[in-house]
Amino acid sequence: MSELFRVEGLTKSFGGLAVSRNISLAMQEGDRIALIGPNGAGKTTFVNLVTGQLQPSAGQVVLNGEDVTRLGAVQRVRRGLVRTFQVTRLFSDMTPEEHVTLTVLQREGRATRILSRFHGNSEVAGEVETILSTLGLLEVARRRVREIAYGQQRLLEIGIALALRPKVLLLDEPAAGVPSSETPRIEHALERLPKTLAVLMIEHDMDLVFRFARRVAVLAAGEIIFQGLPSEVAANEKVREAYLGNYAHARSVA
Amino acid sequence: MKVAKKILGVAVGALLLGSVPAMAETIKVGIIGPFSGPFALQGKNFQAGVEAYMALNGKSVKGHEIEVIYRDLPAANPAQSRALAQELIVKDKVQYLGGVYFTPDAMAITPLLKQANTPLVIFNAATSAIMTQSPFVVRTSFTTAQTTTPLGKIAVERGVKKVISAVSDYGPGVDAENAFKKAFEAAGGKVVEAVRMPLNTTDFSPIMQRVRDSGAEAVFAFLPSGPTTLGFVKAYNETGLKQAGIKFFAPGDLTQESDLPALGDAALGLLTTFHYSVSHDSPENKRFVEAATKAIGSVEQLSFPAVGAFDGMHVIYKMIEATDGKQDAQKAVDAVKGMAWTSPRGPVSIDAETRHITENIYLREVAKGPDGKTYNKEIQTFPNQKDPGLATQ
Amino acid sequence: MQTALSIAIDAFAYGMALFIICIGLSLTMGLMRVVNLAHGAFAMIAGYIASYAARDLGLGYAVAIFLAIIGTIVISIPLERLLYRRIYGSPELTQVLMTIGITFCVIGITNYFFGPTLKTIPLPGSLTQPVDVGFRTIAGHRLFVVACGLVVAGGLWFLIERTSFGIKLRATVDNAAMADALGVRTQVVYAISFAIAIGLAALGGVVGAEFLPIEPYYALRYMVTFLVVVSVGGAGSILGAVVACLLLGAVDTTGRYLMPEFGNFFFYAAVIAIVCVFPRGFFGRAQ
Amino acid sequence: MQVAAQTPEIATSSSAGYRWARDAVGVTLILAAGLAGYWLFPDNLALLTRVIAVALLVLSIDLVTGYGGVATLGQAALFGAGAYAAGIACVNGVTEPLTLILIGAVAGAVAGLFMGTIMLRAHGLAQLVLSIAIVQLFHEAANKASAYTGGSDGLAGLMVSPLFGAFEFDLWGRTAYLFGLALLIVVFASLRFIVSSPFGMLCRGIKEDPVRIRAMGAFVFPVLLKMFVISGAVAGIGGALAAISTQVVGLDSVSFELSANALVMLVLGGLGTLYGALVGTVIFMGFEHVVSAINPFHWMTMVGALLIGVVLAAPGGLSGLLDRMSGISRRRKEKRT
Repeated sequence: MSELFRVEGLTKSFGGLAVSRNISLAMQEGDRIALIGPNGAGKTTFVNLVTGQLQPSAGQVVLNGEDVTRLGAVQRVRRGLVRTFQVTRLFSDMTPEEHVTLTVLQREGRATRILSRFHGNSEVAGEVETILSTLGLLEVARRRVREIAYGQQRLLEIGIALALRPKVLLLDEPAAGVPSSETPRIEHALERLPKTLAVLMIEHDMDLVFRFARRVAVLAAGEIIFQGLPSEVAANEKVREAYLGNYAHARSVA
Repeated sequence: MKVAKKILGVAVGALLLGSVPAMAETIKVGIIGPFSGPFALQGKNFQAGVEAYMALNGKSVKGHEIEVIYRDLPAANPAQSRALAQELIVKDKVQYLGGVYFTPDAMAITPLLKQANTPLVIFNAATSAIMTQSPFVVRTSFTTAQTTTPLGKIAVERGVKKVISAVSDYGPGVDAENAFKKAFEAAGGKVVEAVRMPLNTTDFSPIMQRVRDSGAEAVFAFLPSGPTTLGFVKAYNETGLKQAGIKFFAPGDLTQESDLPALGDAALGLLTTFHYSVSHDSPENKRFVEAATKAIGSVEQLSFPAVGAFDGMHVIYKMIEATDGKQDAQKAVDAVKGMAWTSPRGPVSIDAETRHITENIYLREVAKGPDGKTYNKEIQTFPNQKDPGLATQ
Repeated sequence: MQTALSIAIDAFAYGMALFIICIGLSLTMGLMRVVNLAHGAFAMIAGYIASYAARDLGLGYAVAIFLAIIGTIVISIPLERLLYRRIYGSPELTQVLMTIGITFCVIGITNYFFGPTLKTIPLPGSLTQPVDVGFRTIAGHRLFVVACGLVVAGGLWFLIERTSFGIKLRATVDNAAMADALGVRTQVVYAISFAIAIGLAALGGVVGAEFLPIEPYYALRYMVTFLVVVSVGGAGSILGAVVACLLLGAVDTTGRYLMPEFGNFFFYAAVIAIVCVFPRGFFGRAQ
Repeated sequence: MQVAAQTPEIATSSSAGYRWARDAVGVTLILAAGLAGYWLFPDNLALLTRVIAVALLVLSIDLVTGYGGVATLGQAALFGAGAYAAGIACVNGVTEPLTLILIGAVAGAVAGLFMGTIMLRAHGLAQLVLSIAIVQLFHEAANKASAYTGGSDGLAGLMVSPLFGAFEFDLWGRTAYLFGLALLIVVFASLRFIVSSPFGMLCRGIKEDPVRIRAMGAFVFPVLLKMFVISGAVAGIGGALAAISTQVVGLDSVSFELSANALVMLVLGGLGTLYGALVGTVIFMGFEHVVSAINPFHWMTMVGALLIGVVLAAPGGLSGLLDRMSGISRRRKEKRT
């Protein structure tokens, strides 16, 4: 399989404080990588760097063979590098249907059109319906977002991302804040992501990680300290150190 | 379309017929002025002038009751001005329009007059050009050029050769600058520098610095009455220009009586030319001041717009008398052309050609009265001044 | 050279006068997050009280200032209770609507009771005398304004940075719910801050009356100036307000000296330039 | 709900139809109200025409503020640009009213482009201050260029030819009013169309969360700039209408005061619906007119009290109040089906 996406030596410091250090990572078509790490390891910063919300101090981001490091967030999205947000960023007065319709129209370059109507646009309605039904959101398609359950809002985040037909998808804690009763629906949605899509998921829920990911990368203090198969993670010394270090030290001091 | 137009025509005709009053009906006069907002004081003076006139001369002419309707136009706003005038004419059926403080507001009303068959008597708005807009306009106030022009000669007579002019950067300010420059240079002086200050200037010390640096022997100033005047005069004193012997000439707007208490001693010795001083010594003025004070509440608030309104009402009364209550703008205006009378400000007349008032201009000096209050003391009279702006056209 | 120095002194005095009038608004907008367009109305109320006390009652200038501040705060208390409390945390435009409404009311009421004339606050003799500073004279009250400005800036800095009230205030501003949980009586903190801001407005109105004369339309006439100065400085920042006032005072004064007919162009062009470079004002807090 | 899940397309079109019908009813209501105004207040047509001109200005603010999330206290710059452009054209011999409106729209759009380019560099309070600075600069420029604009004396002597060569702009102001009403209807219908286009939806999104919009792959700046240009055209039409109906253009048409008043009217009526803009304008100006006629000296207190009262009773603006009521009834209806 061809390499779709690669970051190399990605580094970001705020003042003197390095929050991402020399991160390198590559993804192929259909990849399913989980990026895990303790709180404050710099996971969201990493996503912001990759998607262009932040400019790196050093290193580069390559998408489909093109260096996109100097491109803005919007340009990267248009090239197929799409993210979701850890805390949902949705338009509280719009419906899921409107969200997805807007996204599809935008993808097709029709979102800035003045001389067509937004609602009742039959050309995109089919696609919108497909996306919503894949995610099980059809029944709330016409409700305002602020009136639907948080789990459904998380699904809509994914739906918006899918509507952009991404090549690489960065999921920032897709299950964060969702009550455990609703987690299966999210998991279900994740399973049904397009096969060719390269997905990088940040997640805390290890069960989800192990079921979803074919590879795992561990980020600690801004550095990738491990990349490999899920089954190897638990056994890795560095990872144990990163997660359990404090306790280990505590024991040795005592 | 044609039918619609015909119906419209009939409706218009009916409306016109309807608005011609029968004998001894109430005649309405619409007064537009700034009764609220930043110029509320001037509007109040309109009202005082009108009420004083009606108190002294009765509320009816030849048996026609006169009713005054006030409409508020807080700041220059031609669109609102037109709307108010239109409503007064069409809805309230006034036969005469009066008042108007700002030039653009008058400009917005003039196109209506012919069709409305209504004369407009301007109590204030002081730009020459208004009079040429419509033959149905009569003005009883002054123009800036009219009050300013005598200053040129006065300055030279007082031994001043070099003057710096400092005016607010708007229509009347520019008029004043031009009028003064023309008169002063004709008399042999020289305006060494002409400064135009933005209207919203609050701190005038940089301007005073410029006055000082210009090497002029006197400053000619024009600012709209109110807070800016206060700041300007204070800065003139505080920056030591007064002590340095730099003279101060201005049209009377700057030392209008209602601002004098606020100016206090700072204003002492300022020389201004104007058509009216509240202190003018004549029996007519005494009666006027008494009546107007009653209307406005306190003599301290009384100032020049009141006399413009007072004489404006006089003109309107004469018009009503001449037309005997019939709505006939041409006849009304013709009746007051060339008319002369003794106003509280002194002898005045309406110029038959320009329909603008001919009046005395007085040189006044701000002095302290026996009661310790400052007032404009008339020290020289320039009789029968016409508006030079209109005369040259 | 002499002229330049002279202009500099004028600019400094004008800047300090702006500061003293605007700093109260900066606090309300920056710390309490209320766009209080009625700020000028309170300054004007204070001016009327001081004018009444000094001119009509013949009380001293210092007494008049004191009475004006106390009086204005007393008048503001019911307004805070009944009206302002409803708009803490409301969208800015709602606050604009409310405070413009208050301003209209105050203007109308003032006009009704006190008439539309200018009101002066007689200065004591010592402040009316021009003071000779070597190469020129400067009005005594200008020096007084400068002194007041410095005292206010220093006092506020001390209050906010060095006292326990300041700590509570900053905590409340950053996170009201958290401060509440920690036992800070946020309602009281807000009320006191509001009173301080009003008191500053009052002081500014009275002391600055020589620059911005007191009349009913005061609140609307200078509203733009207040808003511009506060935003350029960065709402809530004392240092920012000082810098903005001095800088804008300097631009204004120099502009009016060099090219008076383009004075406003200079001023607003400077504002546009500054805002484009410092979108949050000089020392604005992140929003 | 089952039904909806099976045949979403029918539902979609019916929803679109519902929106269409709602807008059609809205526009018809405005037309009816406008005509009612014509018959009920035949003597106040100049005032009503002024209301329409200002309503266009308020609508234009709603576009950038209510839909784009950019608060402005300088919209009169665009209104004034339209008014002066139409005025100057008229004085120089272009007297056909529709052409003048077009000139006003173009001038407003150009001014909008300029204003947007500057304002969109900043956010929040700084943005508001930029808008103030710009309108003050426009005001100053209009004052300075008195050779063209008449300065503070106003640009007088606009002789507009009869509309379609037949209807004079006369004292009674019938032509001006009906012309204005027609313009308002056309502009309003177009704006309803625009805000319910994908572009309008995108703007609403930007107002709520520009970061999300960027993450959808859409640029924010050009979209808002486009909105500014449209808004400028609308404001310019309002200005041109004011110029035509008044036959004078004054400096007040590029003033901060007009901008601030218009924003107050918008907030009073409610943001982001376009209907609110109309409601706010009519209520504010109507109220002002009535109280200032009753007491020309102290009416300001009453207007102030109105504003305070509205904030206390309906913080979301008057149309928000209406919306809440209609929302309740709509939800009830939805429950029934």
